[in-house]
Amino acid sequence: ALAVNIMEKKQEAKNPYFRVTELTDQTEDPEVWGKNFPLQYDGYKRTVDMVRTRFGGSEAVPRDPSDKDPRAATAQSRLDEDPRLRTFWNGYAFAVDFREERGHAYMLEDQIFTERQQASPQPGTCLHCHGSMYVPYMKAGDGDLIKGFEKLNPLPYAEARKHVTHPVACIDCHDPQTLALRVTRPGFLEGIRALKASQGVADYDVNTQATRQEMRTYVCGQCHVEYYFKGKEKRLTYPWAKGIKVEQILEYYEEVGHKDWTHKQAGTANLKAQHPEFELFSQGIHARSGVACADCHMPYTREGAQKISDHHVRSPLLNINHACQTCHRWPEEELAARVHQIQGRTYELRNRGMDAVVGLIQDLEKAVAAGKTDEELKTARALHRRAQFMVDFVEAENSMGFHADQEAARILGVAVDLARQGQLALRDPNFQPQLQPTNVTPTPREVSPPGAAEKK
Amino acid sequence: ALAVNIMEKKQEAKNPYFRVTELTDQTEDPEVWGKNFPLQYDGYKRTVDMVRTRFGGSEAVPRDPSDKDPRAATAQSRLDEDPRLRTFWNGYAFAVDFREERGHAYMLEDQIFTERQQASPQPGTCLHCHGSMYVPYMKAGDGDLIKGFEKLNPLPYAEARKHVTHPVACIDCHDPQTLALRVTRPGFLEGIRALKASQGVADYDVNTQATRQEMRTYVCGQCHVEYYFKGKEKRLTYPWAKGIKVEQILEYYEEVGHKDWTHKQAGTANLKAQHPEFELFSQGIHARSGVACADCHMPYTREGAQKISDHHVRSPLLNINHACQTCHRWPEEELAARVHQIQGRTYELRNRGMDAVVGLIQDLEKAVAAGKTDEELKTARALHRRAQFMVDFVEAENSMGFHADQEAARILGVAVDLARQGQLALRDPNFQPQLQPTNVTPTPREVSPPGAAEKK
Amino acid sequence: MPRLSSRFGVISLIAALGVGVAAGVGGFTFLYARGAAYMFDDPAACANCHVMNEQLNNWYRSSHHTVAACNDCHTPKNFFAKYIHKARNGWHHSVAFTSGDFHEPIQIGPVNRRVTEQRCRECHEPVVDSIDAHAAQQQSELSCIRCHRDVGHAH
Ligand code: HEC
Ligand code: HEC
Ligand code: HEC
Ligand code: HEC
Ligand code: HEC
Ligand code: HEC
Ligand code: HEC
Ligand code: HEC
Ligand code: HEC
Ligand code: HEC
Ligand code: HEC
Ligand code: HEC
Ligand code: HEC
Ligand code: HEC
Ligand SMILES: [Ca+2]
Ligand SMILES: [Ca+2]
Repeated sequence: ALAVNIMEKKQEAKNPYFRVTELTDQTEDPEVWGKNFPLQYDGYKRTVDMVRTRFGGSEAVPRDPSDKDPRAATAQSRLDEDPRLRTFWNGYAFAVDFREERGHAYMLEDQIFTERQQASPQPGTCLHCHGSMYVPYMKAGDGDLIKGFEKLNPLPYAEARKHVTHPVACIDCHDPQTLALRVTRPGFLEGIRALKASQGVADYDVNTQATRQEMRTYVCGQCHVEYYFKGKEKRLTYPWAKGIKVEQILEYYEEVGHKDWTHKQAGTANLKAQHPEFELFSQGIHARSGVACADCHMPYTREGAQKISDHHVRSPLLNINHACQTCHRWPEEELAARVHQIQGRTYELRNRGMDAVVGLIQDLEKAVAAGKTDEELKTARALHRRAQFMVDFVEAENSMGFHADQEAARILGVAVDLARQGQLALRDPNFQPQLQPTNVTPTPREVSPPGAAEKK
Repeated sequence: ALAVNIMEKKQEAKNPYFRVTELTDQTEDPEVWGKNFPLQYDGYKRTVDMVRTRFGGSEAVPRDPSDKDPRAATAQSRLDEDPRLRTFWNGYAFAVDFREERGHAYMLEDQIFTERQQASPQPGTCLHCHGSMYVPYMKAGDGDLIKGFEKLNPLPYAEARKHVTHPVACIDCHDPQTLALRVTRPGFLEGIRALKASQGVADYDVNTQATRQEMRTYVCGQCHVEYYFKGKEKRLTYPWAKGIKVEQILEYYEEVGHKDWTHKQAGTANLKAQHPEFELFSQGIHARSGVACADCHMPYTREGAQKISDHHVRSPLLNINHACQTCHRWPEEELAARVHQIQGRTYELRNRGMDAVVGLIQDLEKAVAAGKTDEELKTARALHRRAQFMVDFVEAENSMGFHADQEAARILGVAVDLARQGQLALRDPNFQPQLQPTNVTPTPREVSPPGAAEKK
Repeated sequence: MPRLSSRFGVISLIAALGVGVAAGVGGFTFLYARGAAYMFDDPAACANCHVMNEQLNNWYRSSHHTVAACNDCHTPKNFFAKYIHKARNGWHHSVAFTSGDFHEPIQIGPVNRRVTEQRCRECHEPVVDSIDAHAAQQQSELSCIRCHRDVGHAH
């Protein structure tokens, strides 16, 4: 039924409109697009709204604008909300400034003015997900997107940003002629190709091979993903060559031997997870059911006779009837309560994970102070690197577990286990840590239920 | 063809059944009921089938019948499937004999012949959930159900079982006149009353106040629940006076100071969890959506022109089209794969929990051998008692997490944390265990989404 | 769906023979006798309102489109009650439609849900008698829609 429902929605997106102005592949300014599509443009502009939900949305915290940072307000500081985070990321820019994320309208300024920029110099690569990059990349690459991407990545941030004028805009997700969705981000074009290759699909080209429903997720996957900068070219890379489950991403990082920074107290070569919405969501029941990001974050809304996609991209909890009730007939309070129950459970485990990792960090600090050698700390640090990335994977993901509730709880459960084992290893050299649990498979003579073939 | 078909349907349908015999409140024998309801009776008899699924159903293991135990086959031993269980329950009857459960037809004989009966003498109370007890209780109590219950509980098992002739039968779930569902089990009548009282509903009488849909779950809740025997009267009691979440049940047991046995190696005053299907299921999304046990385990099935409840109570994975597909339009393979994915995640955490608790047990054994005092072991044992009960809660629950997937993962995550902390406490007297995580509540100035009022 | 329409042919044939009446099963008699009556309850009439289009489109794809039109599920069987109810709905819908002030997505209200549940039972009495017979004694009856929400159309 719900599958049908999604099909239904697809039909509706076909809307008649007047072409007041001609849109070309160089038309960057959303206001110009807005002449043809005023309704979508109005929604797009409303992403400046700041309303908070229990774990999402954002809260406007007023500040005195300065020339160094002219912003009159920012979102609340997550570091102040949870001081443990300063220990968690000690030695890395995130321990200096990390805020709740807010609407798309702010993406460029928030990146320019975050104190993380002062904490350590950032490359042009950063802009890939914080600006309207299609035209800048094309220009820099003389019509070759990837070339432009490669050209801007290594530039110092201040240099690169001169090329950028808008936050994500219409042209970053749409073909100006057909308005069809398109992926314009090299990071995703290459990332999804690597992922499909790992699943046995060679030379995947997302813009020609993805279904429309998939595109309704992929345009978001352009940016809402875990990433790292590869080599001195600072090439933006999504670590998906072995798959997008957290263990597969870890395996990838082990193989390429990547680290984001060395933890100041623990001396561990650590990894920082960043907004893996696409990755975690892919493990959830909604993804499995063919539901797309846009179904909940850009639901169809009736504007007079036509239904349009709400371009006010935001927390679905601020728009439950459109975001959820098309598929779930429960009352709004009930749907909100379901989300809060899921988030509450995730939050408890997230806090346990945070305590365990912070505990391990303090133990490692003591051990270092006590003059333990790197060799002696090897095991504990290996467990720390792994546990911290797993806690961070759910912490950095922005739905507080909703996108894949059981998977989020599983990840945190494993992380707590590893962190506590790290603490044990420090106190007892004879302790044998177990990365993997003893797995007793049910006796082989299993009669599988009708077509129980496991789907991965 | 269809025309004829419809004709037939109509004739048969004219009158769903003839009352060939009169059923009274003393009619215990299901075969007699079967004269009026042959279709339901046929299904009921099919609970002798033994087919296994990955984590459920049951596997027939042939054995040589003896006079001590005339069974020609039993379900597979869970102790052989996972030897860690022998350590887990060391010193308790469950470490001697614990098998996968099978169909209702076997409930009486499996209870009579389990080696747990030899391991330690059992009271008449056991029969509450393994036989057709309505008539025996009424007789023993001269027409007073509760009196009869109180009379049979304290008897030695061998004594009490003389009163019992059938496994659960029609009369245990149905009113013989109206066929309406009814709860006949004192344990549940009192348990649900205590639970409702804890929610502010006084003197709840399930048989007059529950909706029909609730009854479709409550008749199963009569037996598929956690329980203990209270006092020397061995009164069957469901530990729900503070609620049915695992933490609330633990709180109850702490308050009444109950223990099931003292762990042989660890010396811990332990609790044994038993089939808390009703409790765990109640925390899941299906219960929250008003789905009842009977919806999946006794789905409607078409018999000629009539629709009847499939009285072949079994794993829904053996009957996916009826059990799931009216509500979920996904292919059978996909539905089975979803269950397996949920069960697989639960199983990984269940194994981590098992490893952690078994590890703690071995550490405690060493500590005892090393002459540590009970005072020194207090903390570690408190953590052991709690962690083991939580792992057991999911282990003993029979859906391998499906009934409430995220809650099952949360419980196991917490259990691993506590067990590992117990191991830390043993190695480091200065280690400060944390029962509860540091809970940083999001800043108060939260704007709740429309009607986000938490529902409990 | 040619298969279904042919079924419909058969059904109306039986209707002509009046077998339905002979069998004396209210729900089906009503159904069979109605072949022609569909014209009077043209679903298109409902879809005069674009906001009903989604249901109409889905109804065409539903298992019921050959056997039940909108009003078979959304108005009481009884002749007068039916038209009173239609009037009520019609009025309510028109007001809502023109004022444009109604909850979206559109959701069935308690009154109409009860009507619909009743209609299921009327047509399927033979099939559900057995599961419903003993329900009279229960203070609340079983909801068909809980499991068969989409028989008329997806939502
Ligand atoms: C089934 C509905 C649904 C789908 C599909 C979905 N989300 Fe979400 N998303 C939510 C909910 C609910 C939240 C929690 C919002 C809150 O806590 O206020 C959320 C939170 C978020 C947040 C944080 C929002 C905030 O207000 O801080 C981001 C970012 C996000 N999702 C991105 C995505 C992306 C990217 C995808 C696709 C890969 C996606 N979502 C798919 C329902 C959904
Ligand atoms: C070009 C990169 C990019 C693309 C494409 C993108 N996002 Fe974002 N998104 C961001 C950034 C950056 C932020 C944070 C902005 C800030 O905090 O200043 C953000 C914030 C959000 C938020 C948080 C809003 C809030 O109130 O907290 C949601 C929800 C969200 N995005 C959903 C989506 C969805 C759904 C899509 C696809 C339809 C999408 N995003 C596409 C980069 C992107
Ligand atoms: C792969 C896409 C991507 C890249 C590359 C990226 N960001 Fe972001 N950024 C996002 C998304 C998505 C969000 C919103 C979700 C979140 O905050 O977790 C975000 C949020 C932010 C925010 C607002 C929330 C916060 O953390 O305070 C800042 C500031 C920011 N990014 C700075 C940077 C800087 C500096 C870089 C380069 C080092 C960078 N971003 C690179 C996608 C990206
Ligand atoms: C972050 C990605 C993103 C951005 C930026 C974006 N859109 Fe969209 N847009 C979407 C998605 C997703 C859909 C749904 C497309 C579908 O269902 O195939 C959509 C649909 C549309 C449609 C089709 C009708 C509808 O509403 O479904 C129009 C027209 C449109 N967008 C115009 C615009 C305009 C104008 C802008 C700039 C002001 C813009 N979009 C910016 C993601 C985006
Ligand atoms: C396009 C359809 C669609 C939309 C929109 C949608 N859902 Fe779902 N939802 C589903 C499907 C499909 C399932 C899986 C169960 C099933 O197959 O019926 C599901 C399952 C769920 C579950 C149970 C799974 C779990 O994680 O416990 C919850 C809770 C839920 N949805 C809440 C929401 C909320 C809240 C929103 C809006 C923010 C939402 N859904 C939006 C289709 C949708
Ligand atoms: C939404 C469907 C659904 C509902 C409702 C449901 N169950 Fe289950 N149940 C399952 C599934 C699926 C399994 C896993 C079966 C398997 O692994 O073979 C299961 C397993 C079980 C098992 C073990 C079965 C076996 O074959 O070993 C028992 C016992 C059980 N459930 C009892 C209950 C009780 C009691 C209730 C109500 C309190 C209930 N169930 C509600 C779907 C359901
Ligand atoms: C009188 C107590 C009692 C009642 C009432 C009861 N059960 Fe059971 N059930 C049992 C016992 C005992 C077993 C295990 C029998 C054995 O292993 O010998 C069992 C086994 C099962 C199994 C496992 C079958 C298998 O193949 O592994 C399922 C499923 C089940 N019950 C579901 C239900 C449902 C659903 C209901 C309500 C409609 C219900 N039970 C009512 C006592 C009861
Ligand atoms: C509150 C209800 C209840 C009580 C009291 C009860 N049982 Fe059970 N028993 C069940 C249910 C339900 C099952 C099936 C689910 C399971 O095995 O986890 C079961 C399964 C069993 C089984 C088959 C599986 C196994 O464990 O090997 C045996 C044997 C058994 N019980 C023995 C006993 C004995 C002995 C007692 C008394 C000490 C007892 N039962 C008391 C409800 C009960
Ligand atoms: C473990 C509990 C249980 C036992 C034992 C049981 N039933 Fe049922 N029975 C149910 C449930 C649950 C329903 C569904 C009732 C409802 O929906 O109101 C039902 C429904 C029925 C109905 C109504 C029609 C239908 O199929 O839905 C009849 C008749 C019936 N049972 C006869 C019997 C007979 C005869 C026996 C003994 C051979 C029996 N039952 C044993 C639980 C049980
Ligand atoms: C009477 C209706 C009904 C039946 C029968 C039913 N479900 Fe569900 N199921 C639901 C509802 C309602 C939800 C919650 C999502 C929503 O609101 O749509 C759900 C959610 C789910 C989910 C997502 C939640 C999660 O835990 O991830 C899965 C998976 C699922 N069902 C599988 C099954 C399987 C397998 C069966 C059969 C054994 C089954 N269901 C039987 C109604 C039902
Ligand atoms: C076979 C029965 C049946 C037929 C025929 C039917 N419906 Fe429905 N309709 C239902 C049911 C059942 C619901 C309630 C679903 C729920 O509980 O959410 C419903 C709900 C609705 C709703 C409320 C919104 C929604 O989708 O839930 C509208 C509007 C509606 N129907 C219009 C129509 C129209 C117009 C037609 C004819 C094209 C039609 N119905 C034909 C059974 C039917
Ligand atoms: C004048 C335009 C219009 C026509 C014609 C119309 N509807 Fe509606 N209908 C609406 C609107 C607007 C709503 C939403 C009303 C609300 O939710 O308050 C609605 C709601 C409904 C609902 C669900 C709301 C409820 O009260 O239960 C049903 C069912 C329904 N219509 C069925 C029908 C049927 C059947 C017909 C044809 C006999 C029909 N409609 C003709 C405009 C119309
Ligand atoms: C006007 C009479 C009528 C009404 C009203 C009606 N039905 Fe039916 N229904 C039928 C007929 C005739 C069939 C057989 C159709 C066929 O065989 O294709 C049928 C088939 C079905 C089927 C089997 C096919 C399927 O979709 O799975 C179900 C289930 C069903 N109906 C449920 C319902 C429910 C629930 C309602 C109320 C929401 C309802 N019906 C309302 C006449 C009706
Ligand atoms: C708990 C879920 C549930 C409820 C409630 C329910 N049904 Fe069903 N129904 C089913 C299932 C499962 C089948 C499929 C039986 C089969 O195919 O053997 C079915 C089949 C049917 C059929 C089709 C029989 C055929 O194959 O032609 C009709 C008609 C029907 N139901 C009508 C109803 C009506 C009317 C109600 C309300 C009185 C109702 N149902 C309530 C689950 C349910
Ligand atoms: Ca936010
Ligand atoms: Ca079993």
